[in-house]
Amino acid sequence: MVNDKESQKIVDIIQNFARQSSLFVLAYGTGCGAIEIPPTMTSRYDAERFGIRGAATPRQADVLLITGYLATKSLKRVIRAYEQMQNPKYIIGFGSCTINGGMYWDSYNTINRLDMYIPVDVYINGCMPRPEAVIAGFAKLQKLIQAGKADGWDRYQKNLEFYRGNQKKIIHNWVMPDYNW
Amino acid sequence: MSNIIIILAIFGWAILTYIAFRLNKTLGNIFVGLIAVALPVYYFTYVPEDYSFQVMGLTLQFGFTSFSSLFAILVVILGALTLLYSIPYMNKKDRLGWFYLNFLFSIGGMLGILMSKDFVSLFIFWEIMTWSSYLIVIFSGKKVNKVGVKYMVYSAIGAYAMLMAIVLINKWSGTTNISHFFETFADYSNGAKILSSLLLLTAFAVKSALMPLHVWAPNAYTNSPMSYTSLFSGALSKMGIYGMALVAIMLYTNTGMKFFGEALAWLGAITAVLATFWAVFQTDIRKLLAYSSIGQLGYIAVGLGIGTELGVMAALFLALLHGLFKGILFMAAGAIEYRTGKTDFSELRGLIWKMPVTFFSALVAIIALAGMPPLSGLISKWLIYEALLSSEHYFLIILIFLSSTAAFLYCFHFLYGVFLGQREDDIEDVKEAPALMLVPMVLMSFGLLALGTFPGLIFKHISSSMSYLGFNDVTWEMSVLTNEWGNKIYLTHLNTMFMVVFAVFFVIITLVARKKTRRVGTKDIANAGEPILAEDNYHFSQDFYKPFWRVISPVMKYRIETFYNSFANGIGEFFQFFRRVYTGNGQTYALYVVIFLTILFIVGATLI
Amino acid sequence: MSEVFFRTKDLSTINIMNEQDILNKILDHFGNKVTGNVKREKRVELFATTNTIEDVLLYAKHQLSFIHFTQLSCVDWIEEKQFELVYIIWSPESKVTILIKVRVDRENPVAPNIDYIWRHANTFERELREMYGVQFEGLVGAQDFILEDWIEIPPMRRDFDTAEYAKKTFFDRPGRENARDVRETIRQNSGEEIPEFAKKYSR
Amino acid sequence: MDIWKLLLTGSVTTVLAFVVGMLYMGLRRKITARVQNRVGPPIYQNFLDVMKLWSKKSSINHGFMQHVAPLWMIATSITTLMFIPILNNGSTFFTNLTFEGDLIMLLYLMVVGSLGMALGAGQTGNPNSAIGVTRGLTQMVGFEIPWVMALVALMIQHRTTTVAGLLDVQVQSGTWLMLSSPFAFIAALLAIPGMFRYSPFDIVGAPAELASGPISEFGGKYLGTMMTNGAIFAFVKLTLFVDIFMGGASNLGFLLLKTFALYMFPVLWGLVSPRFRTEQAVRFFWGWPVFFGVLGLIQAAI
Repeated sequence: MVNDKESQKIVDIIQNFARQSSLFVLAYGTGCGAIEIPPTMTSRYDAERFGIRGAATPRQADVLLITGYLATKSLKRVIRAYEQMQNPKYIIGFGSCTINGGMYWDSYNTINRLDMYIPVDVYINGCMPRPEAVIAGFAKLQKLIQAGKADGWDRYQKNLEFYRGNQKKIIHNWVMPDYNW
Repeated sequence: MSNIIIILAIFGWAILTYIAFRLNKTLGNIFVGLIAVALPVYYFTYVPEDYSFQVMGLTLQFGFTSFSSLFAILVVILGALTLLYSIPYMNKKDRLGWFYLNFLFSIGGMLGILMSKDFVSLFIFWEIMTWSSYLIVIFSGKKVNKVGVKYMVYSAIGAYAMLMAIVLINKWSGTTNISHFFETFADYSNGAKILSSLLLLTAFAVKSALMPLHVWAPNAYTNSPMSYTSLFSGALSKMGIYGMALVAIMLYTNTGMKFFGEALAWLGAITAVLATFWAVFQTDIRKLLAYSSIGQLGYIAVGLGIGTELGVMAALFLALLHGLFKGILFMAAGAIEYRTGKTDFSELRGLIWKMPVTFFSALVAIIALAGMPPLSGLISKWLIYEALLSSEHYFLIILIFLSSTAAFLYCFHFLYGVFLGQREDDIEDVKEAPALMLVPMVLMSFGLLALGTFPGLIFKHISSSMSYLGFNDVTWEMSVLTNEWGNKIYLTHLNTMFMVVFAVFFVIITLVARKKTRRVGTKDIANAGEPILAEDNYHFSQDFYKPFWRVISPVMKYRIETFYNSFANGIGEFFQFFRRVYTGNGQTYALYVVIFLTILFIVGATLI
Repeated sequence: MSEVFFRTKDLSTINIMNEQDILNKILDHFGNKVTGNVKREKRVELFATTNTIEDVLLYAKHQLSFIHFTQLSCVDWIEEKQFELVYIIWSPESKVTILIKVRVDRENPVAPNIDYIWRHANTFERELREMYGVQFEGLVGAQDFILEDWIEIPPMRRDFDTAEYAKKTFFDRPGRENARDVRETIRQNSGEEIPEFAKKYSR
Repeated sequence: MDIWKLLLTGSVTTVLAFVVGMLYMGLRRKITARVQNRVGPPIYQNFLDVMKLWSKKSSINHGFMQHVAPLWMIATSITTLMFIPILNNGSTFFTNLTFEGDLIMLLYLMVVGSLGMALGAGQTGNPNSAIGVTRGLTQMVGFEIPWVMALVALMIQHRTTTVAGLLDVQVQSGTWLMLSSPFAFIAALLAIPGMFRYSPFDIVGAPAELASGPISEFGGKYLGTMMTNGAIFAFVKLTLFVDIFMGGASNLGFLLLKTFALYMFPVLWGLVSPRFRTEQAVRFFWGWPVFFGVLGLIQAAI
């Protein structure tokens, strides 16, 4: 049944619809942008009406939301959390720091471009982005998922060498278990 | 004649085994293996026949009754399996001849108790059983003062109580025949009734570790080798149940002394609750299982105490079942101890794929212990509850339910603490136990599985043995349970349903998604992104049920041991005071003589 | 350090002292080993050496009731080839802050460990060890404190070029190679005007 | 027993339980959102969640017990469902295996899933899971006592141990048992939030403290199975309670009405309650609920 191309397409549409309308978010809130998450989730902006809700552990989560700057030390934890999530999984980079380093562009312990280390599906610009922008980012992600274009997990799998090389450039003492997706 | 021969043969074989072990270890092991096979074969093929002889004016009679042969089945099966299990388990120890001598003597003693038809031979075999078990409890040579003396003191209390009862019965009825005593019991005066039955009950309650006479049990179960503890907890303690059943049913229920039966039931329920609570907080596998044994024996006492048909049926069923599942659990504990040398929860973890057969046997036993479908524990629990419900014991059932719910706590603790959780590196070279240790466990697990759906296999024996206790026409069906109000459960439907649904979902989730699933180790956990290094271990083993302890600690403060200790101290103080009389000074003694003479003079003068 | 310093003085007998009194007491006690001056109100500055710093701190803590260790920080005097450790202590009695400055050699920076006087000094010392490479004799604590897997020279030293390091290690987004406003760069590259509403945010 | 009829009615009942349970949970999310002045997700949101979890492309498995734990749970729920009468009008369609079991068996059947869950959580090696399990089991010791007290009172009073028997009592007398045995009803009602593990008894899977406790290592199809199980089991508990205390229902409309009314109790209580610590929860259950349970027993004895 699933070998048939047409029926696979229909299954994909249904599955993608389910994926886009139920997003469990693991908020990696070490950056200052984490303060924008509570208003996004609570009564003022209420992200839950789009099926967005928090997840407690990476195992249950679909979206890894990285809120703000990432020190080299916390990049290691982000990679670990991302690799523990289960396919398909998406990453939203949140705030200028994840895009180009932001105000920490020349700092010795803050990375500049997040997408060189893990595949980012959607960036939300701003320092810090307001909850409306966050919800707009999620809406963009949902559109990408529905179109089947949010394939960061696939890219990561295929270009693991590239990402590992960049990661190991910063993390010299690599003690993490192997990635098994 | 053949009855007494089996016991004499066991005793004789025990001595032969002892000699064989002095000669050669392998020869001794062959002797043990032979008797382990021969015992059940002989027991299930011979034709029972009564035998009696006279010695010193006493008539000693032997022969299985339909009631005692029920327990004999348990003793024979469990005895044979534990003997088999012992061969590899004890292989590395010294003084094996002495161990097996006592082992076989306790088996012979138990069979002797079951076939004694008079009190004198019962007492003799009881003492043989007690002494041989005592010698095994102190076999390891450790904690003899603490454990051995405690066991001996409580056994002595039981033995003296029994001896006193026998002397009284002989004086009142002129004979020591057991069935004669039961038949003429109704003619005794009230005081004689109460005194003799209470004395007998005390004797039996000590062996079955009923509160408040349980103090010896946890340490004795822990201190003896695990292969023997399986028999100790599984079969030897059932001798107490055997006697208690006789006393509770033949004396209390059948003669209208219901009050004592009720008291026994309440004692059993309190035993069950408190022992379960203590089991929850143990940090040693053997201790946990020991307290759990005490709790389960409490259930049996409840069933016997209320004395209705269902209650007795439940008690007898649970008595047999407890032999099976506690046998497995102590054997599993022994296997773990054999392979790792550790029995403490803080040192054990993650053995599931190192010892899979042990784990699945223990899982089956735990499910049976907790009373969950589809295994046989549900049947015993169901029968007890229905018995309590139909005899309208409102609060007893709550206590029993509290105890069996709290039992889930220690069940999980046992399985998690030993088999699950994060694996530690120092158990990497642990192997599964030897085959001869696994065979008994697996056989008994299959027994539990079979009884879970077809309890009629045992009900057949139970109903015939209950006719001896005065319950005629006990109805039973192969896999349908019926309570006194006519409500039924169909075990075949229940278990088939459960297993079919389980199998269907198992196939779905395993096959449909098999390519998606990745196996990872227990150290690959969601830990806030922090990778767990090889030397780290996040196994949860300390203060396992701390919140529960905070709830029930007000009750747990009062321990009966404290009372016994203060009692012993008080006696010591008392005699210390009297010791001061002997000052060692001649003048004081002279003064005593003068005072004594003066008193004598005054008393004599007033009397004259 | 002598035994007498370990006896804490009864606080009730201490008179509230002013800055000059404190300075005089310390200078009297240590003679020419310590110099110092009153910088301004409630602020005293002392200059000590690695040999005397423990005695000064102990004396101030136990005799003058400077029981609060505020901070230990470091200044990189690269021109003089020296590090300046600044110990900041404060007294709740007199409400005076003392800054004790100790110079150590930049090539071989070694200072005494003072975490037996104040336990929390351990944290500052580990930070300085990591950020400046100052070694404290007998300091106990994991080597990786804030930085993980650091293999360069300590990053807070002035000869460490953080921008160059960042350029070398991390990946620049095109248009954000320097401190210029990104919008300026975008406008330059694409010729687009900054929208009216965004102008007030531009530098 | 006709096996094909059982298969048909059994699957229909299971699907019904799944759909109703899911919608109730969706309604709970909606009501929670409205109380917090939010719009909330659509009430079919839980279906989407389960669909998404089942369409995950990978899943992580720490060992055999984790693999079987969700199956163990769902097998328990469905088996339990088969033994509970859905309607009280004697229609043979929803009968399933109702007359082949009784309440004591159901009580034990309903905790089998907890043990499976506990073992699965233990297998994952996550300490949070094991801590959650010990809390859950401790809490279970708490709420089972008043619940059993209520059931014992009813069973002895009406001399039957089956759910169908208790239903018959109510149909024949025309009075609901919640009216004729009010104390037992109150005791059982107070135990209900503990069974659902809703606030204030939600320390077992508290996301902030334990990273969702026992299920913290379960994702993908395992979590999907667990959510399915949760929906079915919620329906099981509600229907059982309605059957025992509220006279059952003669058609599905009444069943939905009564179960929903009952379901609102733990939901609304949970909305306004902060979280109990484990020992506080047990002390709560052994306080007033047990007091009412004792009153119920006394009423049954008289």
